[in-house]
Amino acid sequence: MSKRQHISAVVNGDPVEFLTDPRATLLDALRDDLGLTGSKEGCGSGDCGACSVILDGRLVCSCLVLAVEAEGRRVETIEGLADGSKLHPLQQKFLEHAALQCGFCTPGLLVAAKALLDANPNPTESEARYWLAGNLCRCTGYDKIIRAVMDAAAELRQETV
Amino acid sequence: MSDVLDRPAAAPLDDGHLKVVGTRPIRPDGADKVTGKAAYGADLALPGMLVGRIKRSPHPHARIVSIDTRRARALPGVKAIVTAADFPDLASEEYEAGESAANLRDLSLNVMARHTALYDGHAVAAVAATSSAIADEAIALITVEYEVLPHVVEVEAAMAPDAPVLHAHMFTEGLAARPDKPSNIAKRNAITRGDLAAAFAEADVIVEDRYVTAAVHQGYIEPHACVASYAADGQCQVWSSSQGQFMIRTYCAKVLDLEASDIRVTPAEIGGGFGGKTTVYLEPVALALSRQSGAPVKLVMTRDEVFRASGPTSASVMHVKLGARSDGTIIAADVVLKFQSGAFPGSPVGAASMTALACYDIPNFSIVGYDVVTNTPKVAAYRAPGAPISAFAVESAVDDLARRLGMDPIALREKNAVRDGVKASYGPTFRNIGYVETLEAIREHPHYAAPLGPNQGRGVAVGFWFNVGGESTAAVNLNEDGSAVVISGNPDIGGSRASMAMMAAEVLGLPIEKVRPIVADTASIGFSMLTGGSRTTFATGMAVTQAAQKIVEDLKRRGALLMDVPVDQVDFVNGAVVCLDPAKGKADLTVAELAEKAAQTGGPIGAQVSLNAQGAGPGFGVHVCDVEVDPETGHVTVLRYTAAQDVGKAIHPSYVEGQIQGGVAQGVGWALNEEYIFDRGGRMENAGFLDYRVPVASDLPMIDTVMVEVANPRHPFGAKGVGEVPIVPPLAAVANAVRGAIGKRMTSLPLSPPKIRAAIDAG
Amino acid sequence: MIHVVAACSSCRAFTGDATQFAVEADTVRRMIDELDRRYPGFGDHIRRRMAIAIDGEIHQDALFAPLKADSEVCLIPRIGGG
Amino acid sequence: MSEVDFIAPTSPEQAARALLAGGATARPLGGGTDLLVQLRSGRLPPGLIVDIKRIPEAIGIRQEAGGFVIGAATPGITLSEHAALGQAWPGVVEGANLIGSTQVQGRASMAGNLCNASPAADSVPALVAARATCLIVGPEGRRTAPVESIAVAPGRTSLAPGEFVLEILLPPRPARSADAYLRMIPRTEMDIAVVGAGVNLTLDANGVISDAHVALGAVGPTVILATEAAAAIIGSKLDDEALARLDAAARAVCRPISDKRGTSEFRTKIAGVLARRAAVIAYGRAEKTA
Repeated sequence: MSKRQHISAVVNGDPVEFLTDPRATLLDALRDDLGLTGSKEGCGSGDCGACSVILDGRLVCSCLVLAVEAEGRRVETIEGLADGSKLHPLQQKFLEHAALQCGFCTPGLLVAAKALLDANPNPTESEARYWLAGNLCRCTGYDKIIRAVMDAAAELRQETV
Repeated sequence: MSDVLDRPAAAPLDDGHLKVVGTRPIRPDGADKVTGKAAYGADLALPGMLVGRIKRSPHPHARIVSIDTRRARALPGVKAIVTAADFPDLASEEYEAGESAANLRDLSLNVMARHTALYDGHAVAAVAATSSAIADEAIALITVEYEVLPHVVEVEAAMAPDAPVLHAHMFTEGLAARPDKPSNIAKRNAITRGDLAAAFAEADVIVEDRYVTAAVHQGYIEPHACVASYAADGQCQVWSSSQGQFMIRTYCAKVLDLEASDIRVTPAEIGGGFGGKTTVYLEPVALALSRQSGAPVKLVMTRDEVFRASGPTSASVMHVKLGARSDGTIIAADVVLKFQSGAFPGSPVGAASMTALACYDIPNFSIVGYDVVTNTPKVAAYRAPGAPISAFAVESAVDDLARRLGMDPIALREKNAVRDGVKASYGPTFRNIGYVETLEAIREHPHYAAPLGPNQGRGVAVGFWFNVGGESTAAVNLNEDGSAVVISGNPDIGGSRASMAMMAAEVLGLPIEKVRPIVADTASIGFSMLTGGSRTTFATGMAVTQAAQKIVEDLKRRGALLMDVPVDQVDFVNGAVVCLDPAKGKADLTVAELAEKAAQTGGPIGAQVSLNAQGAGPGFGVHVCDVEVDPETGHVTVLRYTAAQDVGKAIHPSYVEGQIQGGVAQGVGWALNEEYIFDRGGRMENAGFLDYRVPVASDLPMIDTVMVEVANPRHPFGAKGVGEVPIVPPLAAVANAVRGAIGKRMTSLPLSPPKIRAAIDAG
Repeated sequence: MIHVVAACSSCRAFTGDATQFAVEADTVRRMIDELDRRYPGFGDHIRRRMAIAIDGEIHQDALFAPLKADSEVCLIPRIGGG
Repeated sequence: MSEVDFIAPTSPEQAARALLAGGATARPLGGGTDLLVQLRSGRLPPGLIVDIKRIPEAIGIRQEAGGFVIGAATPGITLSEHAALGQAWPGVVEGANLIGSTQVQGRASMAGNLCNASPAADSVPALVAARATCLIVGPEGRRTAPVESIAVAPGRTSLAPGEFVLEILLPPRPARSADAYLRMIPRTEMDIAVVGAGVNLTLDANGVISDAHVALGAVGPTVILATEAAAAIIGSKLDDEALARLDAAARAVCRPISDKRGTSEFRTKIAGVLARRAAVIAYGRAEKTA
């Protein structure tokens, strides 16, 4: 058995500690050690984006990050997107535009869209599509997702579409 | 209560006054799904839970000589190991529980190989251990001795007389005489009408081609996952992401020889299914591991396992020959469909045959289908099973016919369109269909007249799906504050909680926020067939509506009691019981007021309806697609896409649009890039999302939808199933657009860049 | 007299070349019984493998569905879905 | 139970010592987007993982001696955010930014892409065409090597036990010169290159190409530096004839395999097409820098 390592990190603003196998991924740690099951595993190889989190300000697939790498880092997950019971505008727009069907890819898409709007508050449709190309959705055909993201971006810029 | 089996067609509830149905409220389960709280199959953790893993065959065809589990059993932390020896050896028996009748022996052998591994990825053993690392280690320590057998993957190769035979006991069904030797052709099926030879002799124009499609996967983002717990008293619990908790219960009972009454299945949220989660792979194995270990066991597939060991849909080889008069009247059609079913019989070639010509009124035709086993994963349902495949061939041929005739492709289809009263190619007579209206919707759409640039092409294709009804149960309970709960037995895969709540709210005259829907476990609601076949909004919606209507009748009775008037002097209007005689001066009684006084008028207010819904209206879709082809690289860009569909009545238009857009996206992926690729050793080479290329956001344009509403008189609000139809036309719509762009007919899917470049270079 | 059509070749294992049948019956069950009497084994095949369309409307489980005197009944393979 | 261990040293020398001690299954971890997939799939047996991201030189972009020094673990997204780098080496940045999704860009590095030794690595052709070099740290000290010398076969590198790439060095950018990278994939994103082509060229005062380098990916066991293809356009203004020569010369050096991502014949044709198109883009960019 590999030696487990003690990791301290900040997840959604809160300090956390856990013990982890060196081969465990950040996604494993979030889901199994910290009980944050909002990040999903769709592929385990960085090809679907369902496990997207923001690590030290960078959008990453948590299945492609070792849990041990999180030592001293800041992690933001879907569970930290809303402000308490107040939904983030992206979450609200996803609901209003029916931008989800089964909902499995939704947490990863929302985290990725949040990272997009942090980096580029006024994306074109094409920019939004390319930024979100790493988040597979098999239900919606992306149409309503893109509309929701564009609408949320406008609201965050305090414009109306 | 049971529905009357042949209920006469009722007029849909008056469309003009609908307050909730047809609006776009926020889905009731939405907040959980945008905050990460919704619990899917892999999200559940139970105290003492073990982690399961499955050992799979690396060979596409091999006799299992022996399985040695001793070293794995000796590993500390390993709590259970099962092989086929731990499952009953079932007799061959057809059983109706999932998507269509399944052979229980085949089902069981697909869950765990007994003597022979029939495809790369076939389960041969499973372990449960205290950690995933130990489970992985244990899997590696299980030694399986194989005798590798010759294998066959391609459908026509499997049909050849000298092909390696998968099942020595299988003789082709449907031949005039019983064959004298076993074959991989499980079944031959034919549908015929008229005099084909004479009709072709009369035809002015004949088009003919051979078409090939690759096996493709539903590609749901959530891998199969479940947790199972077998208690010391034999009571079993299963939590599972599937399209039907009752289907899981039945199949677990059959595969493990348990009583259905001893199994309680709770549906977890489901992360996409598209037909692929209409059978069992993991649940019986998890239960067997739990029975042996005494602890709950979680089994979750990796993406690699999903591709290799769950059910894709068939690869196919097809021939289509069409004959028409010079005025465009199609008088003859000859269709041959050869479908790969995977390791066990049961491809969707039957439905493909029945849908192949369903949009056309053709007097003479022959449709022959072959169901062929191969050393590949057993196929599962995929959205309108079979129909997109045969539509690809037929709609390509019709497009060629339009070009040969110099006719507009919509006009050609209108000329030959089925209408009310026409006898469908698959037998029955059409009623209340909206096909011609849907063709007109595309013909009149600005997209259809928009100019095209160089290297661009436009393709049209149509599609059909039967839609089904079937058994459903729903309960509606009024709370003491006048709000309501709707309980159904159908997993919500794409927003059905919203439509159930909306239909109940409409009937009860309540705002949608006052109606909460839940999806119940198998012990908490009566039987329902699974969520699939585009049946939930239709059939379960009918049960919900009828349960709400029973409550309305009850409320009228109670209101009349409280008003002290005869029940025939009250009515239910806008969520209140009103006295029809204003002279009596009775104040209206709202649902809330009646609920508050329920104790005085007979106790709690609730109703449950179980029915077997008939009369699901068939659906038609007409799609138009513009592409641009890079002539030097063969790369195809989808520029614009518009899909029109007869939906009967859109209960929640946003989710109807979503179904259409999602079906289109899957169809575009099928047309352009998705395929199972096998190496010469019969192993899948692209079992991951990197090389199994489903469309990403930047691959697609916005997908415009047109909802045509030709009401289905058999549904209280006029609804027809909508989920299947939209995947039927896109394969051919894209291929026909590519034909327009490059001037060459591409007959083999996917239309990948190397194939297109080669076709262009062939000159 | 109801008019029964079996367009699908799986039925011909029982009925030979016949694809259309005139049957005196007032329910689907009686219709199946009569067909089984004429073609032994056909009844079981219909019950297990076929769906039934009565005057254009498909029933998956139509054993007791009433038939009108001039009903058209089509025997078609059972249908699932995704 | 197989062992796996993890350390995150803060100096290159510590890392090299650890890698040497870790033996054949020791691996440096940069972005990890290849390493973690290989570990999970079982292609790479678990061993020692040496995270180099806490070594200061391994992260970031520095302008030195007229060129650029890029830390080995610098994620792709950092490259696209660096205006001066994008100005000088647009093709290199394009190549790096084509590796995977936004999420993968948040982790994946050019050095990792290089040392993974895939013939289809997107960032490598542009680096080779740029005549970039690597600073390699090992138990014996430091050395520099041309980028194209790192991969020797699919999945195999020339790095000795204990050695790892610490920095990638891009030379100074001459006046009137630019680069471009194009690749062919069936989708628009998220694929491995079926063919990749990087072109780096310099113009004289009259717009005649005075120097050029062409590198092709996924058409041989390693990225090919196609000197004949470069020669085909040197001395030209990239007229149609020169482009046709480039197309033919690029195709002539291709030795691709047929696999699940494309046939040999298709790859060869596309190599010519992309070399041509990349040259046109690079030429246009070079003209604008004048």
